Amino acid sequence: MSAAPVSTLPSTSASGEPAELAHKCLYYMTLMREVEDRIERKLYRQGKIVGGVYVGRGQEAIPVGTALLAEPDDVLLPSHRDMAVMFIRGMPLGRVFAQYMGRADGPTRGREGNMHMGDLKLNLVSIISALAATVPVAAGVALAMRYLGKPGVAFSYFGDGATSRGDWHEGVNFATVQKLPVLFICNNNQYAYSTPLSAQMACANVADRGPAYSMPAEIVDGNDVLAVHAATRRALEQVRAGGGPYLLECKTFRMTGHSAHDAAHYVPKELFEEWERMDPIARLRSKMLANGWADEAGLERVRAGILREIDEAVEWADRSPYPDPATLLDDVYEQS
Amino acid sequence: MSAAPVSTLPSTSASGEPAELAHKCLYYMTLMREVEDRIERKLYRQGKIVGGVYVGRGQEAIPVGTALLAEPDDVLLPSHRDMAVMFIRGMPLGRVFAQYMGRADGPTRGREGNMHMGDLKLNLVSIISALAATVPVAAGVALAMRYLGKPGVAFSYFGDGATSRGDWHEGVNFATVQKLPVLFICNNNQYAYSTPLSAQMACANVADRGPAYSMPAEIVDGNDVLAVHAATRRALEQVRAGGGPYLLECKTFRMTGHSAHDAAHYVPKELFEEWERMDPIARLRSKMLANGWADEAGLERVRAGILREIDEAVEWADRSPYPDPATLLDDVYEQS
Amino acid sequence: MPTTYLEAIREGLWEEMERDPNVFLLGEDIGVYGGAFKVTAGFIEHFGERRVVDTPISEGAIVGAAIGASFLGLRPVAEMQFADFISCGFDQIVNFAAKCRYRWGAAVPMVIRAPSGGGIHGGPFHSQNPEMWFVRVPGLKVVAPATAYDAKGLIKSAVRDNDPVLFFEHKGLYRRIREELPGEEYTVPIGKAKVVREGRDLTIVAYGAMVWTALEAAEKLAEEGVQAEVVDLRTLLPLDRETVIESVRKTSKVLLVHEDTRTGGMAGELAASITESVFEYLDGPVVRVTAPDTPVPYSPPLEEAFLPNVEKVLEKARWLRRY
Amino acid sequence: MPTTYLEAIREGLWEEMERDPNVFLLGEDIGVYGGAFKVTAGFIEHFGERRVVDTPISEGAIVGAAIGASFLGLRPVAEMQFADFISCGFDQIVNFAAKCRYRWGAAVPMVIRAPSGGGIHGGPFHSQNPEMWFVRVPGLKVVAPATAYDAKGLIKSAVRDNDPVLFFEHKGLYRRIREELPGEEYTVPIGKAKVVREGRDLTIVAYGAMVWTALEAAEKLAEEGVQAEVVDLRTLLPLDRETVIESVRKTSKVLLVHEDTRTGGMAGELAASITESVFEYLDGPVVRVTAPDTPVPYSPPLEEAFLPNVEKVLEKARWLRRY
Ligand SMILES: Cc1ncc(C[n+]2csc(CCOP(=O)(O)OP(=O)(O)O)c2C)c(N)n1
Ligand SMILES: Cc1ncc(C[n+]2csc(CCOP(=O)(O)OP(=O)(O)O)c2C)c(N)n1
Ligand SMILES: [Mg+2]
Ligand SMILES: [Mg+2]
Repeated sequence: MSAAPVSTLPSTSASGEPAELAHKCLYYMTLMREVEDRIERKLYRQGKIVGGVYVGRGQEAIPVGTALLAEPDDVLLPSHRDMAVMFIRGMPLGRVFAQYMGRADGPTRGREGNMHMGDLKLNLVSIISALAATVPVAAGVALAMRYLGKPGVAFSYFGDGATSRGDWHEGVNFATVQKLPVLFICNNNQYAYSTPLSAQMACANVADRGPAYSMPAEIVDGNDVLAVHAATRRALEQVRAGGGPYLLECKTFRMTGHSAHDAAHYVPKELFEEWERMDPIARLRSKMLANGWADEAGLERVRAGILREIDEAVEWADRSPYPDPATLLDDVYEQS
Repeated sequence: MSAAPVSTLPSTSASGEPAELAHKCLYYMTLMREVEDRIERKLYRQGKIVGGVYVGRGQEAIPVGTALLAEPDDVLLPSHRDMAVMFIRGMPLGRVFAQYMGRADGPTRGREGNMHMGDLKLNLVSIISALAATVPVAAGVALAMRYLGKPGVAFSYFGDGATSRGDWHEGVNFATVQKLPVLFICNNNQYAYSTPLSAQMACANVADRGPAYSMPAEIVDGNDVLAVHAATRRALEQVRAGGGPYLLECKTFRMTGHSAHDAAHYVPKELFEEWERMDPIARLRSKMLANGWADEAGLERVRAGILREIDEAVEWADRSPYPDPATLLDDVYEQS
Repeated sequence: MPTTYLEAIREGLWEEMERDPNVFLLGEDIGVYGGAFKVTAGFIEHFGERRVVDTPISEGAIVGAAIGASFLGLRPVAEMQFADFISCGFDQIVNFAAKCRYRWGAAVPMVIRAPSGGGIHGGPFHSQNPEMWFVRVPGLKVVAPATAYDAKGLIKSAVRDNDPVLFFEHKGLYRRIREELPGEEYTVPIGKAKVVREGRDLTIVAYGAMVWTALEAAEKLAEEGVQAEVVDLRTLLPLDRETVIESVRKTSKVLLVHEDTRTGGMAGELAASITESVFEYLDGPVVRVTAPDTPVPYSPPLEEAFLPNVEKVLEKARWLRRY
Repeated sequence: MPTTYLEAIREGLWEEMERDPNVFLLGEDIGVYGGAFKVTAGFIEHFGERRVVDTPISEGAIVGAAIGASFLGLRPVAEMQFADFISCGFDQIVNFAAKCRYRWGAAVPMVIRAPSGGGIHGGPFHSQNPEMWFVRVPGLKVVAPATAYDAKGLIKSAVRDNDPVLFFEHKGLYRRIREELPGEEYTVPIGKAKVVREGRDLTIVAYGAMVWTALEAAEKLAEEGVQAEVVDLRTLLPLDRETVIESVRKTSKVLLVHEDTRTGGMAGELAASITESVFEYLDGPVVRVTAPDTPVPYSPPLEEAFLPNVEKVLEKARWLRRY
C-alpha cells in the first residue's frame, strides 16, 4: 500500500510570531476536532470502528499547546484524549484512521484500537489502558535521556482521575527524587468517567499535589491554547535547565461522555453550556479575527483543507486490508 | 498450656495526671525496649529465632505515645517497629515471644514470624511485608466504623519509606476523599533500610504530603513521648469530631541496623551519637526525676519487674511446642 | 420473562443486600452511573451512598479497603471496572486477602467482581482472562459462571462465603444469555462443577463462555453420532476434580477447553489432575483447545482467529474420537 | 576457586556492565548497601551512581522506569528485593512490558531479578515462588537457574535478550551451591532445558532448588537400581517442551517436581504438554511432587513439612517405578 497521507500544515501569510503560532494551533486543534468527529460521529456509527472510542473534544488546546513545543529528542507519552500529539509528531492521518478501523496499516497493525498506539521512531510511546501506567515509564525515559547525555524532555500526559493511581504517585516521586527532565501535563477535565473531581481527590487542584514532591506546579486555563503554550514554554525552560519535573495542570472540560456510548447524563447540562462558551477553537478563532491575524475566508479555506485531508485519509485507511489471521502469532517475541 | 503471661502495669504512687501518664509511658517504652533487646541480642543470637528480626530501638515513644490514647473500639494497624502497640492492646508477652520463636502459642501459631501478627479480638491488624499495604486497609476499617455507626478511629502506622508506595497514596487519597476517621502515624526514622530520606522523597518532610490530600499534617518530636501523646490527643480530637484523616509525622531515628543482620555501616556514626543523646526513654526518665514524679529506686523496681515479666514470658514461650506439621493444611479456608 | 446473565448477577447482589445490611458495594463509577456495564444501575437510588461507594481510580485501595471493612464484619463486594485492571490491585489480593486466615486467623469475607473475557473487540486490555493468576493462590476462591442461573446462585454464595472470592463474570455473556430463573430464592454452592450434558463417548470440560461453545460442539457431535459429556467447572478454586474425574472414568477421553491462553492455563492443571488420578482409564491423550499464547488482539479477524470456537473444538473432538 | 551461585550472578552482571555501557541497574538498596543479599556489592563503587540507581520503595516505578529506559536503548536490570514484592509492580510487568512488542512493535529489553524460594525461614512473604504468575503471560521470558554455571550464563543472556526477562534466583542456593566456572566468557541460551543426569527408567523434571533435590533422589534411586534421568528446565518460558518430551519418550515415566505450590504450578503445564504429545509412550501416570496449597509457613517444622524434599521425591519415584 502506498504511503499514508500525512497532515500538512498550510503555510500562512500571517506575519509575526504570535500570528504564526496561532495559525499552527488552530490548524492542529481543528484537525484533532475534525478527525475525532469523523471517528465518533461517523465511522463509529457506521460500524467501521468496532471497539471503544474516547475523544478529547473541548480539550484540544492541551495536546496542541504543549506538543508544539516538543523538540525532536523529546519523547511524548500522550493519554487517551491527546490525539493532536500524534499529528504534531508526524503520525500520518491515514494510519490513525487505520488504527481505529482495525486495519493492517495502523501503527499497531490491527492488534490495538483507539489511542493505544505509538511509534518509537517518532518518539511517541503508546499508553496502556491502566491509567497512569505511563507516568513511571516517562520517568524511565527521562532517566535514559540523562544517562545517554541526550537533551530531551519526557512529556507525561494524564487526566485528573489518573492521579489517584499508585503508579502516578510512584512515578512522580521517583522522577522528583531523581530530578529528571519530565513535564507532567494534567488535563483536568473535572470528571473521570462519571466520577466528579470531589469524589476523586480531597484537594481542590491537581497542582496542590506538587509540593508533596517539591515539584513546581502551575495551573493554566486549558481552553486557552496560547496560555497553555506560554505556560509550557516557561515550564520547559526550567525542566531543560535541569530544574527537575514540573507539573502543569490544564483546567478544561470533557465536552462528551466518557466514551462514544456514554451520554453523560450525570453531567449537569449547565456545565456543558458554560464550557461550550469557552470552546478553545472558537476562542482562538475569535482572537485571531479580532487581532487581524486572519480573516474568515482564510480560516474557512484551512478548515476545508483539513476536511479534504481527512476524506483522503479515511479513504486510504478504508483501502487498508484487515490484518491477516496468519500473523496472529507473530511478534510476541523478537523473531529470530 | 496455661494462659500466657500478660504484662501488668504496676500501679504507681505518683499523683496527678502528668505523672501518671509519664509512668505509663515509661513502663511501655521500657517494656518494648527490653523485649526487643531480649529478642535481638539474646534469643536471636542463641538461634532461638530463625527468621529476620526488626526492632524499634529508639522509636518507642511513637507506638507508646499514640496507642495509649486508643479507645477499645479503635483499630490499630502497627508497622514493624511498633511492638509496644501489641502490649498496650493487651497482647500477652508470652505470645509475642512464642511468635518470634515460631511456636504454636504465638498469635499466628507458627505460621508467621516477627511483627507479622494481629488479633481481631484486640482490634489489632497484622501487617503484611509489602510496605504500606495496611494503609488502604486502615481506610477500609474506618469506612466500616462509619458504616456501622461505631465511634472508632483507625490508627495507621508506617515508616517514611513506605510513603513511596502506590498503596500509600491510594489509601490516603481514598481516606481523605471519604473523610474517614483515620489517624496516619509516620515514624520518620530517616532511613528506609539503607536508603536515606533524600533518596526516598524530594520533599523535606512526610508532613509536606498532607496538603496533597487536603489533610492536616503535623510534625512532632518522635523521641519525646509526652509530645507525641499530646499531639496525638489533639489529632484524635479532630478525627473523632469527623474532621477526616490527620497525619502525624514523628521525627525519630532508627538506633539499629535495618534488621538484626545489618550493621548499618551506611549510617554516619555521628548520627547515632547525636540521636543517642535524644533517647526517648532516658529523656522521659530524666524529666520524671527532675519533676519529682519518681525516684531512682522506684524506677529501678519497675525495670526489674519488667525484666522478671520478660523472663517468665520467655520461659513460657519456650515451653510452647512447635506447631504440629499435621496442622500444615489447616485454615487455608474456613473449615466446614 | 427470561433473565440475562447480567440481570442475574444484579438480582443476586440486590437480594443479598436486602437480606444482609452488612453487604455493601464499592468500585469505580458503580453508584450514580451504575457501573460500566450497568450491573449496579439503580442500586445507589435504592440502597443509598452508604452502601454503594464510588471510589477513586485506585484498584489497590478498593481491594485494601474491602479487606479492612471485612475485618469489622462487613461483606464488601468490590467491582473491578474490567478484569484487566485487577493487576493494579494484585498485591492486596494475593498477599493480603488470600493469606490472612492462614497467617493469623482473620477471615476476609469479601467478593471481587471482575468482568472478564473477549469477543467484544476490547483489545489487549479489555478482554483478558486473568483467572489463573488467582487459581494458583491458596486462600482465594475463584468462580466463573456460565449460565444466568449459576451467575445468580454463585454471586449469592460468594457474598455469604467467609473467604475472599474472585467472581469472574464473562462480559460476552452479559446480554447474550437469557434464562427463566426460579421465582424462589436459591444459591449455587462454590466448589462444585456440574455435568451440563450427559454423554459417554468423550468429556469436554469448560467454564465461562466456553461452556456454550462446548455445548454447541456437543450438539454437532451428536449429529455425528458422538455423545459428548460436557462438564461446566463453575468454580475454578477450590477445583472440583472429582466431577471431572468421574466423567473421564466414564468416557475415557477428555477435551479441555478454555478461552484463556494455553500455557499455564486451567487445562494444564486439569490434565495433571486427570492423569494423576485416572491414568488407567484414559483411552487417548488429554487434549486442549485454548487461545494461543498471545495478547488478545483488537481487530475482528485477529480476535476471531485468537478465540476458541465451535469449529476448533469439533476438530479436536473428532480427532480424539478417532484416536 | 569455586564460585557460589550468588557470585555467579554477580559476575555475570559485572561482565555485562563492562561489555555494554547501556546496561544499568536499579532497585532498592542496591547501591551503597550492595543489595539485601549483596549481589551488587561493589558495583556502585566501580560503575558509579549513574549505572547503579538506588530507588525509593516503589516496585511499580522500578519496573515502569526500566520499561521507559529500555525504549531509549538502555538495558535495565531491575532488582526486586524479594520476589514476593513483585506483586507490587505487577501491572507494569504483565500489561506494559509483556505486551509492547506485540501491540506496537516496541522492544522492551529489560531484566527483572527476583530472589525467590523458601527454606530460609522467611515465612509467607519472603519465601514465595511467583514464577507461574508470569509463565502464563505471553511476551515475557522466565528463567530459573539451578546451578552457578547456568545462573551466570543465563543472566548474561537475559541482559542481551531483546524481550523482558524475569530472572528468578533461588535464595536458598545463593551460598549453598559452589562450582568451578570456566575462565573464558560463556552464555547459556534462554529457552533450553538440559538433561543433567542420564537415565532410562524414569524422568524427573525440576527447576531451581528442586534440581538438587531431584539429583540427590536420583543418586539414591541408583543405589536401588533405578536409573532416573533428571531434566533441569532452566527456562520456564518459553518452555522447552522438546527436551522433556524427548526424555519421556525414552523413560516412559515422569515425575514433575517443583517447590511452588501444586494447583496451577508448572507441573500442570508439563503434564498437559506430555500427555498431549507422547501419551502413547507413557507407562504410568504423570506424577507431581510439589509444595501443598498453602502459604509458606514460618516455623521450621511447618516449613519442612511444606517443602518438597528428597524423601518425598523418592516415595513417589518408587511408587511410579513399581506402577
Ligand atoms: C487502572 C484503571 N482503572 C480503571 C480504568 C477504566 N477507565 C478508563 S478511563 C477512566 C476515567 C479516566 O479519568 P481521567 O484520568 O480523569 O481521564 P479522562 O478520561 O477524564 O481524560 C476509567 C475509570 C482504567 N483505564 N485503568
Ligand atoms: C513493597 C516492599 N518492598 C520492599 C520491602 C523490603 N523492605 C522491608 S522494610 C524496608 C524499609 C522500610 O523503610 P521505612 O518504611 O522507612 O520503615 P523503617 O524500616 O525505616 O521503619 C524495605 C525496603 C518491603 N517490605 N515491601
Ligand atoms: Mg478526567
Ligand atoms: Mg524509615
